[in-house]
Amino acid sequence: MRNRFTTAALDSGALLFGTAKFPLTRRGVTIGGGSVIPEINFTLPPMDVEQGSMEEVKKIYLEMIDSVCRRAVELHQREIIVEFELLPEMTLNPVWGEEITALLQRSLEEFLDRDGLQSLLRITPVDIRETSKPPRRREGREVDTLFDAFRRCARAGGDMLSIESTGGKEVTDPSIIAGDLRGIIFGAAILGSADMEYLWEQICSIGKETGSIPAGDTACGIGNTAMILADQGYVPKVFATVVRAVTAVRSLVAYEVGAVGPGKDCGYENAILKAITGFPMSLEGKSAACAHFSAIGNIAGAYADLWSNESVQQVKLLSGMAPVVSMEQLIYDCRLFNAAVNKGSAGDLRDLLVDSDALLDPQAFILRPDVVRSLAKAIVAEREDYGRGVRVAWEAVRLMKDAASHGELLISDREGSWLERMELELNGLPATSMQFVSEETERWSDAFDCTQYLVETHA
Amino acid sequence: MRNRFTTAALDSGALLFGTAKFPLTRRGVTIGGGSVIPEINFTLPPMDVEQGSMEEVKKIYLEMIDSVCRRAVELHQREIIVEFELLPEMTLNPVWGEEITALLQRSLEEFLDRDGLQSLLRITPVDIRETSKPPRRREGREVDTLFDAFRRCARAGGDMLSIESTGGKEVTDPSIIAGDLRGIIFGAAILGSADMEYLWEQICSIGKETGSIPAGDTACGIGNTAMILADQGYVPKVFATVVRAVTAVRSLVAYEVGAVGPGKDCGYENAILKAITGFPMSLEGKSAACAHFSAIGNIAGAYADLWSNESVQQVKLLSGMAPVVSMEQLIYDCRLFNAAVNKGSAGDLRDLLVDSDALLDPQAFILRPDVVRSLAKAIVAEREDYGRGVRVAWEAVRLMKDAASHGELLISDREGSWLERMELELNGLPATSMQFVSEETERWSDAFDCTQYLVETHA
Amino acid sequence: MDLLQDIALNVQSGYTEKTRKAVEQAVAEGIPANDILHKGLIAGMNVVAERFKTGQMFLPEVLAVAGAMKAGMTIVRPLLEMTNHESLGKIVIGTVRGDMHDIGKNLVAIMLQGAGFDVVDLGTDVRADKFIEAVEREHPDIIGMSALLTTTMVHMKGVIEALEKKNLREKVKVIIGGAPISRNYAQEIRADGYARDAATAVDLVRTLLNSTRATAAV
Amino acid sequence: MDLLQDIALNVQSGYTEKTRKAVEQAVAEGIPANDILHKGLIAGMNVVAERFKTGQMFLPEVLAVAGAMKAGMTIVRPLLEMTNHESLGKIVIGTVRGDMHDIGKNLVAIMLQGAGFDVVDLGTDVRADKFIEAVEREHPDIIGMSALLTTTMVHMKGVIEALEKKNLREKVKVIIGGAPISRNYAQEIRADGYARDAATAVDLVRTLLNSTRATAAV
Ligand SMILES: [Zn+2]
Ligand SMILES: [Zn+2]
Ligand SMILES: [Zn+2]
Repeated sequence: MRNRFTTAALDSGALLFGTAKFPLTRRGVTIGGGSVIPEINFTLPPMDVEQGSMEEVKKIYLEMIDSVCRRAVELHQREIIVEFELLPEMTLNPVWGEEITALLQRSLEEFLDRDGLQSLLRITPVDIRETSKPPRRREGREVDTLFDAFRRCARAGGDMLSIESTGGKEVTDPSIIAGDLRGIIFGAAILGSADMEYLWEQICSIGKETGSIPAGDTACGIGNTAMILADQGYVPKVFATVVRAVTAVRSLVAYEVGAVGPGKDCGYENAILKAITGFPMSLEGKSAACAHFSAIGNIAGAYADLWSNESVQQVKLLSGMAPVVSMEQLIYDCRLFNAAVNKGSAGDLRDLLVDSDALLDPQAFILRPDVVRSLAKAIVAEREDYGRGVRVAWEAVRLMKDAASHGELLISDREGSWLERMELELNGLPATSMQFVSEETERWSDAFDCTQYLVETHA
Repeated sequence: MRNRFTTAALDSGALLFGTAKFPLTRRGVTIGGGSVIPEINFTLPPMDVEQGSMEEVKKIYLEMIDSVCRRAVELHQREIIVEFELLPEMTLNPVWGEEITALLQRSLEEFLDRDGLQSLLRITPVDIRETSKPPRRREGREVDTLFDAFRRCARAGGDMLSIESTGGKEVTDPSIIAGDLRGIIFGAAILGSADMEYLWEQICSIGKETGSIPAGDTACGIGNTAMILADQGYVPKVFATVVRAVTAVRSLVAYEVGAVGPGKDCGYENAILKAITGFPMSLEGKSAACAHFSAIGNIAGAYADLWSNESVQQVKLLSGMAPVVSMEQLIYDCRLFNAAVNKGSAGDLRDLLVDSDALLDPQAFILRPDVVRSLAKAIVAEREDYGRGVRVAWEAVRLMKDAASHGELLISDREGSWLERMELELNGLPATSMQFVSEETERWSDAFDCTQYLVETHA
Repeated sequence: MDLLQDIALNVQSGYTEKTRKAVEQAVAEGIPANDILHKGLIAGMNVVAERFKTGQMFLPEVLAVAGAMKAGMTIVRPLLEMTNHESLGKIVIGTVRGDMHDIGKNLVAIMLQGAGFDVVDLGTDVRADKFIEAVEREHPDIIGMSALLTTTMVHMKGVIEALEKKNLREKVKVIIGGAPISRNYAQEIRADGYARDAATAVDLVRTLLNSTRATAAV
Repeated sequence: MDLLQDIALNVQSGYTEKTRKAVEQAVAEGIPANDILHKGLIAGMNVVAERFKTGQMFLPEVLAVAGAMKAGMTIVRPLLEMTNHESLGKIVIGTVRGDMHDIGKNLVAIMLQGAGFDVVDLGTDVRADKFIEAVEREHPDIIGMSALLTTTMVHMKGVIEALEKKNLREKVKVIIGGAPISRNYAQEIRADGYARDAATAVDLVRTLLNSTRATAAV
């Protein structure tokens, strides 16, 4: 049952790190209640994950959780969030995912008992529905296995349930490469939203069944793919920026069917989602440079209730293992956020973070609080996903053009011409969702299996 | 010729990042003139450095300099500092150091011409005088080779000359392990200062001869050794803190014989030295966690004119090579510093950085601006190195006791009893430098060769 | 040779129809197919590849160019076969076992095709035996493997070992890429080369096809 | 056994004089040297090692304890040799070629000596042949190598290869440590163990002396 947001929770309120309109409390940890908490994620070094290596795999996870918690205690950190992102093998074999979840949670409980370190564990299975070609998203062994993984990990101690689901990727992948905004709106706002609705109703019901929190999803496979390609100069940054804005339509659906946050770290659309939903969000920036480079290293922090390193392998640096390095960096970042909160100057620090990046890159620019608010309003002004996608894309293009002409955003001429190109493309879109969906379903018929989405053309 | 500071340059002024009383300009880059500039350092992955691998070594340095500069350009960074820390082999074979310096400077010039990226290159030979046992610090092949390395690297394009010299380490190493404050004062304030005076007169004259800037030295081998051991729980943090305070006496000598900054990154005594000398300083904190963990991740930033990653190997992380990760993190940190400067709120951000860390660890506490000022004054109140060492140690102990009793510094009872122990030890010290030096020279006669220091007992 | 320049310029601009017409005209005028290919189509594509590599063009623009190139190739290719022309080179590519990541590999395929190479794309989650089969079937000059996960990159080594076991290793060069891959790793598993992105993969392929086997990197 | 407990407590407290006297008294009372060693001195030292490992003691305090331990050992050791007692174990340690870093290695030496092992310290910048000579001369149970630089850690492998060449590899276990070293690297170069710090090095040595050769880590 999807309850569509029709107003933005924070339309006149503050968009600020550490504070959400609807904070969330579990086992003594409050997220979004006035402080920013580090969210650490780590993964295996290059190695095979199979039955024969499971003992070694578990040993490494134990080393990683133990070392990051130890460092947190040494640095007097009182609360941490740990994300366990299941690798494909651990989702395809849910018992492995379950066993590692249990091992991590056991370790966290030991640190709570011995050192008073409070913590929550987020578990994030991987969207293995892509394993079949074309992906079967609503039926079949992969779908069953995916939900089995959620259920097992929730029962084994996963406090929060998340996923980076990939609905619509069959269409968005080629659309990103081709700079095809029409395809992005179809793949993300139409197919992505339809898939999110199905998927998150299931995850929310697993949450009810197990007592775990249905947290949130990220359009990583769409928004971050475009962002990384833009960063490498493959696609225009203004295009990646519009892609990001459109993904907010699709990621919002999780909260419309029952998720309550914290949204997952790598979704920069979380800024917009925080403005709409009032739920706490995880974000990542400069201290996630170990996982990906970006143009939003500081400004992303403006909205963080959790502050994440995205992911880092267990490899050795000069000081120690890389996950411990991440833990330390996140803790210092959070200390600074929280020092500002305690001094009543969080808004000032937020403005510095914003001023750091907003001028230099369109992907940073759309994280400016005033821009975020405009984009949030554009989305909730429409009920249908198509209308939302088109309107938020329009708004993103308009705001960038406007800012560029006032010297508030630096873009090259080449980028500027893409703003024109996208405007033309948006002008040429059909008036109704029904028409758009039927045209695009036809256009992409080779690329995806429409029975796996069951898109409704009337909202 | 040593001109002793008798007043602190900044005794009533602001101790603040980005701004030094005496900024320094070279080739269009101004350090300490109102902005913080990233200083990047990188080193080889595990490999042999020998004639047969020099081609590969150079290839890696070229990859590293190219990739970090490229990222800086992509992030619109206009100025960077690069530190080339010579490995022992490259100092022992100065031609290798010279060739790599030339290669780096050539690359920097290309980026200046093509992309407008301004830069300066700091070269830091390693103190190979330790190669002989006991170290010959004033004579012999190693000494000649060291100065040859400086001269060659300066001529090959080294803009700034630095070293982490190790004078007195024969005594400070065992003294740190034994928690022997008397030995620390002898090794650092007496032997260290005597060695600094000799060494930096040479480096300054090489600077005159070549046109390179004699920048500064760090007591890494003393202060950071104690810090790391304290961080691992081997020695008390309050002891490591007093060690740090005493090292300021020794590192100051470089500036008393002609160095003009920027002080080298890993010396946290730089905060005190900036207060005394008014010269710009490099510092490192959370974004140097790749090189060493610390308790001063934010507060160190309060004094940074350059902001450094200390060092990182060329290893692969998920996003890319580790030096590029460091470059990106430093740039975002600097953007935040500079956004505050531009908004006129640098002092507020400085206070947040200070508040982040100062309460939690004595090593962070002594970087509080008011404490830094007191320690700076304690040093310049005395002319003799012995008096300086004793007085600054006293002052550090006194300030920590005082802060602990007022709830401004959290320390354990075990740490607290070491404050008492150090007080007792300081109380038992002889009245005159002459007596102290003769007692300690006797006590450490097996450990070091006093002809290599020629300590003057009368200042 | 105004007509060949014309072809090159039309390719560069991504004009599919104009390219087709110019190529048809060149054929009609009796210009050797080999010249049309090298001095026309490929010359144009080379300019684009260079512009793309130096950050002056976006991929969507290159895709349009690749379309024009393809239109021209469709006409020229049969003539080349008649004149017994050798292919520029054939590359079999795929993402290794357990890895579903597509887009990086697809970019490489697009860039290589655009540069005039024959590309056989085995898709994602490709097991070692599938690579072997493809080598036996397609006789490629090069196989390219991609991985985005630290836990799948290890399968690259397996493919190389399988090639060795089948005595195919000397017959084909192996290049690898993907987020967790480094030049070091390529050396470690004795691959012939590593490219850090799709743009440089084309250079790497060119270098390898002109050189004896040695670990190359671009 | 009140006197043995007394010895243990004096060692724990780092009381050199009291330890010496208590040990002398125990010898005079005819308590077997082996008991004085194990139930007195080492029992006390074990408590200290555990406290240090769990962060309840600082190294300077442990040093005082090591002094007391040494005072007791000086008296007991000759008696042990008379009763044909085996050493707890002998360890040769050094920092590898090109590396001047001393303090980490010294800490390990101190901790091992404190725990009752014989330690031969070869110093810093130790070349492979010096390690070989020491193995042939000292017949240690274990050699420990330390490196603080990424460019010197590679020499650890050279030492292991030199041991293999001299057919000494089976006669001695090899442990490594230092900032750039990881468990992985120990496995890679086929060392027998890796310790992340001086405190855990003692556990590693104990484990290895009680086990067959296998890569251990603490
Ligand atoms: Zn992600
Ligand atoms: Zn240092
Ligand atoms: Zn450094």
